[in-house]
Amino acid sequence: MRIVVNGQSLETDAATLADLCADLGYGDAKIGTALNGAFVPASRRADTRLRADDRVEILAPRQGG
Amino acid sequence: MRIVVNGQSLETDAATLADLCADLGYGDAKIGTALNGAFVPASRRADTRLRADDRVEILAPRQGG
Amino acid sequence: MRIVVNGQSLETDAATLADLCADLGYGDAKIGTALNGAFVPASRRADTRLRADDRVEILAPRQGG
Amino acid sequence: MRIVVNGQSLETDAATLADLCADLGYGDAKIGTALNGAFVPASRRADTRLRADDRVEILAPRQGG
Amino acid sequence: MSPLSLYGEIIASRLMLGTALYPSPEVMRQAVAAAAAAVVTVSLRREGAHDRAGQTFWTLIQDLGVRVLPNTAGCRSPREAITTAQMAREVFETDWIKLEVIANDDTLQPDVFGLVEAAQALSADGFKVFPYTTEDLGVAERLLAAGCEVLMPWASPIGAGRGLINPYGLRAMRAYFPGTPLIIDAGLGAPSHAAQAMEMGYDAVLLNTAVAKADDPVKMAAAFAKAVEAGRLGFEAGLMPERDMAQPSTPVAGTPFFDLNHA
Amino acid sequence: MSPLSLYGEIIASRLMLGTALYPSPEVMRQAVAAAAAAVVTVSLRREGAHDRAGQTFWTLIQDLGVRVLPNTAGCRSPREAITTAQMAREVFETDWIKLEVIANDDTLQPDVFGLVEAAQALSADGFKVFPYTTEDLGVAERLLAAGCEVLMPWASPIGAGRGLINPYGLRAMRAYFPGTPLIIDAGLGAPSHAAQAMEMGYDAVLLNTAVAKADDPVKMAAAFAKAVEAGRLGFEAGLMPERDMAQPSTPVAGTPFFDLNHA
Amino acid sequence: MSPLSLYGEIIASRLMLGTALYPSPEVMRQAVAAAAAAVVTVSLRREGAHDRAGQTFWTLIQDLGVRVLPNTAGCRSPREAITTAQMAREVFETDWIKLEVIANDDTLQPDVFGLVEAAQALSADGFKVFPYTTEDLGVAERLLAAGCEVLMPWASPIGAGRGLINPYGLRAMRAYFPGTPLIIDAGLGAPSHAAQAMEMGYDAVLLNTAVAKADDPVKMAAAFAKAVEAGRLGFEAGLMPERDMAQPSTPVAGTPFFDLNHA
Amino acid sequence: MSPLSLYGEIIASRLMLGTALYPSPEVMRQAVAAAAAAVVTVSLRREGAHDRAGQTFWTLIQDLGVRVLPNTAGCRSPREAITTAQMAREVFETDWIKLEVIANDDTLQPDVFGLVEAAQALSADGFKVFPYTTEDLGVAERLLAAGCEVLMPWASPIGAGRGLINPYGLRAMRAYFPGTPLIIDAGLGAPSHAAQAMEMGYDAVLLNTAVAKADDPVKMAAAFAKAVEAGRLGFEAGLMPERDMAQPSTPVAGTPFFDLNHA
Repeated sequence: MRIVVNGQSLETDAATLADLCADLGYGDAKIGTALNGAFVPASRRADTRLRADDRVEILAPRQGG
Repeated sequence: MRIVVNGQSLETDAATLADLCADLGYGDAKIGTALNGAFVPASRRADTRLRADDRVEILAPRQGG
Repeated sequence: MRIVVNGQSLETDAATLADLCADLGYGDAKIGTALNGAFVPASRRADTRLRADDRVEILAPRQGG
Repeated sequence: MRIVVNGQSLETDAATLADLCADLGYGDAKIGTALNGAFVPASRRADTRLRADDRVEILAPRQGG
Repeated sequence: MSPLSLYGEIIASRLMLGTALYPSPEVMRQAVAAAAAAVVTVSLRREGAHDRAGQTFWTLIQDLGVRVLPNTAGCRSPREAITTAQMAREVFETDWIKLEVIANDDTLQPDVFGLVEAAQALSADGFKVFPYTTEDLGVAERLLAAGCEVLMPWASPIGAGRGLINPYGLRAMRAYFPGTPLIIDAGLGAPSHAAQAMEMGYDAVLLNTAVAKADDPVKMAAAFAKAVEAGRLGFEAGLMPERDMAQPSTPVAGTPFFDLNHA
Repeated sequence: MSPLSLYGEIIASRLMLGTALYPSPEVMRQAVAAAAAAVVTVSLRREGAHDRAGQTFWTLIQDLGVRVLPNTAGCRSPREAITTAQMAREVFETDWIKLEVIANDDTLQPDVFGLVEAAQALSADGFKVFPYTTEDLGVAERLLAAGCEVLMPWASPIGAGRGLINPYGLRAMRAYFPGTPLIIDAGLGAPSHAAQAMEMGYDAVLLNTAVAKADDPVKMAAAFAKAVEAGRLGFEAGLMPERDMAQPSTPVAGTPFFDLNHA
Repeated sequence: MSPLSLYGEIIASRLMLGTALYPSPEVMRQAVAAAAAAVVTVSLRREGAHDRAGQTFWTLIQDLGVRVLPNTAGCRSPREAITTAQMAREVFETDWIKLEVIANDDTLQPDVFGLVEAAQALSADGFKVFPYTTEDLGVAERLLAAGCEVLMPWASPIGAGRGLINPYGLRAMRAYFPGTPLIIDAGLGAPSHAAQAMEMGYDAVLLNTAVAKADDPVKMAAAFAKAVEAGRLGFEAGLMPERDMAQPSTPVAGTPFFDLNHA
Repeated sequence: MSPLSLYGEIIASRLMLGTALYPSPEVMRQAVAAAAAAVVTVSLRREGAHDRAGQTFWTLIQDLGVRVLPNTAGCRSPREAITTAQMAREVFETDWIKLEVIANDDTLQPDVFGLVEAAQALSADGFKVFPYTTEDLGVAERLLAAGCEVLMPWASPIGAGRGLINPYGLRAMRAYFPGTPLIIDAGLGAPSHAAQAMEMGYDAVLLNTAVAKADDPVKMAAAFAKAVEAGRLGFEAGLMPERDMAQPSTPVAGTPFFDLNHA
């Protein structure tokens, strides 16, 4: 199915948000995740199922003012 | 019954807001009325019944900035 | 002899400032004159003699702020 | 004779500015002197003669901004 | 000067005047005349049964022959402001309302939350709302979305007379809303303040204390009238840009050079 | 408005205008009319023998029917300024002279030493000197001692259009010389600047660039005329004092209290 | 200097620093050290799968040994800000959040409606909210009511470097909330701006661009550190009142009088 | 920070302090220490024969271990100032002199004519003159021509504490004399004023009242010391330019977009 990750459309087989992060290679990177505008804690990624057209944000620390 | 008119407590027999205005002597003065915080148009004063503890405001034109 | 008029060097035969103004064609123009940095009133131009290297200013009304 | 010292009129027998300072008791105080508006260096006090109506200033260090 | 249009109505003067604080009704009347104001602000206050003060004041105002803009001065909540506005519409027979919802007594500044809420309700109820607001652009956008077609930002707190305390913010507001009538309301203390606001492109000014509390209110009204015209004309005429350095006005070409060494 | 008297002469307008930098002589003529200026400044510049530019300009000025105030713009030394003033007196047939002795090109600010020296010489020679000076009080005292009966402090550098860059200093100057006619000369950029100067009690303003370089000089001249009147009237009417806190204009007494809990 | 307490925690420095816009991470590191900042702001941004930029930055920040204050920069709605805050809490392991809800791109000013809504939600969710707000007192009261124990009003728009564009308003805010920690956030351009804010009694300042975009950011960080201390000490030491007139510092008593006529 | 050189001497601190108006000599001593001042100003006043106040004060000053800069405070004429300077040179054993020739009591501003005359005489007599002057560029040029190698323009009148009342003029002065040591003397009231002067590139500041009349002079001295360093470092570090519009500090790239309609 096609979903949107960080604004980029992509094809994925991942069933859950945890699978997606693993498939994309984030591994143990320090990231935060959101699905369709709502925060998904790391502890909930494994039971957060993905659906076609879902919009995922994967964010990491950056400079800020 | 006792009601409050313009912040002053008074005893009245008036059944309606129109009666009250007449009893108090406003006659044809250029006034606006409110009952318990809500505007009462002149056309509705005659069928606006008063109850004990009602709070009436009777206002007139004044200087403003 | 050579003199300088309004910053321009020129050759003249004029004996006096009045002659100079006439020779140059100022005629009855509304002007003021100075010789070597000093004011020369119109009434004194005729008896103000010129010498080589003299510096003459001939000024007229202009816009000012 | 009468002279004025620091704005106060006084009677003195001192012949010189040095005598005056000594008579008044300035001793070795850290002072500067002026006579009639002109500075008199310490080295010149002994040969600076006083005259009636002289005006002497004797100044010392003070706070300043 | 170009005409001013507010809620589709052409207003003949860019100076609006309050009617309070004058030494006497007669001085007020003369001040309104001297200001050539086309709009004056009024309020509603409690009327004793036998005062007839309201009627007397109203007659005076009607004789001025100007438009009235009732205010909701003193209201602290949307509910109070809405009720006051409804009463004013009936009494003054106008759907124009200068909407004030006040946040605190120290600054008398707008409570922008209450203001937007009341503006929404009143606009929906058919009022033509003139909201007394700040230079906050986000608040201004919500007021426009609520139906306001005019905004009235403050210059400084009511009665403070300090003039434009945040010219940068007011300049940004003017630039951000090029097509919306913007009226400076409150805080002007001197004619030059009014001229400055108009030069920045504000469409009109509304004031009261600076005129009413002048030593000579009538003369001060005339002063502000001229200042508003001056500022508007200046805006329309296009101000020269500020420069960092001096630049001669008198022509430099043809400057005489008096050679003093030669003399 | 009270009349202005300079060197014993009543001057009908408190706005004086320069004649330079306009897009055309006709625009200048209209601007002077729109400003209702009673005094205009002019200069002397080198004239080619066959130009007759001077004559043309002079005719134009005479047709304005206003007083001329010749300047010594561009002069760097007392000697230059004195010679220029003497020539101007003959050419323009007036003993009025706007005395400029310039210190440097960056700021075109007065050389106060040269200024006082020239003012002394010219006053002694019968001139009525209008010295272009700064807000320096000590210099001002020397100019008065030299015979000047009018002072013309700058607001900001000539042509900079920045308005009153040192209002504190100019306020001090006004307070220090309550009886001397003080005219703000140079640096005004907007009508509000002129109004501000007049509100502070300055007697008149003289400007050129702000009008001549406006997009519409004639309209800007009218703007400044109104601003000067506005400021003067404001001064005469007595400005309200600034306050730190807000103060209601609409009466507080009689404010309704809508008891919402009760409703 | 007295210590600063925010949400019950003693913070060792009254200067907080942003981490963006530096020429290099190393310069940023040195600037934070030179500023002796105890709190730095950070953000969350999209991370590509193989960048590991976030990890690198995070390691750098952790090595600084300072507290982090994550922001919600770029958020336009309460919903976005709330989600970002929740992600930041997990990633940065802190319940502190600098809450920004932006109204528009021109001024990046707070959308005060969205701000209050988000502050309520986040406070209810256990966050310690540092709201980026304006000098609006009514908005400030709602933020406090929402649970905020610190307020962060702007000085001027983010990145504008104009300093305190509305000192009157900021002074009123300080006076109105004497017991609330108030931190100036955004718009400071020069050390003197920081000193001015601290002299007015503000508890701390937060800045970024003025340091990061200086020619020498490390030196500028030191400059701001000293300015903040200077301003705070000045506030604690009690500033002299301004006077209208001069007053000699050197004693007048004992001034010599050199009688020159006599000489 | 780069070192300051005055008349060929390296001065270890850019803050100079007056010694007058303190609650006690001990507080003065501590304030000088807290300021880390390397130069203090002193005066000469009439001494009664048996006072020995001068000796006591002088011992106190010598114990400070700093350079003294005697002033000619209170002098109204070149003659008085010259005599005072000569006495000071002998008493304080220094050829440094802070030259004040005062024009009037209201503003205590320099009499620029007397100042230049005295500066010429004293420079010719071997003094190293520190003239207390205004921001007038023409006067400054004459002071330099007279032999002064340092200029000390005022910020505002002595003791007024108003800070830089003419920042435009002071900025022009700094630009006009890029190579001359310029010290702001008089009128600073708050540490931020000192920082502002230093950021503009002024080489040092001299003050007295703002420290001596603070509630806590010693703490205020420390505040000014830090402010002067802050301003100098800021100047050396290169201030960011002011901008008209906001500009984000937090990176825009990578900003998440939470599609709320989709949610």
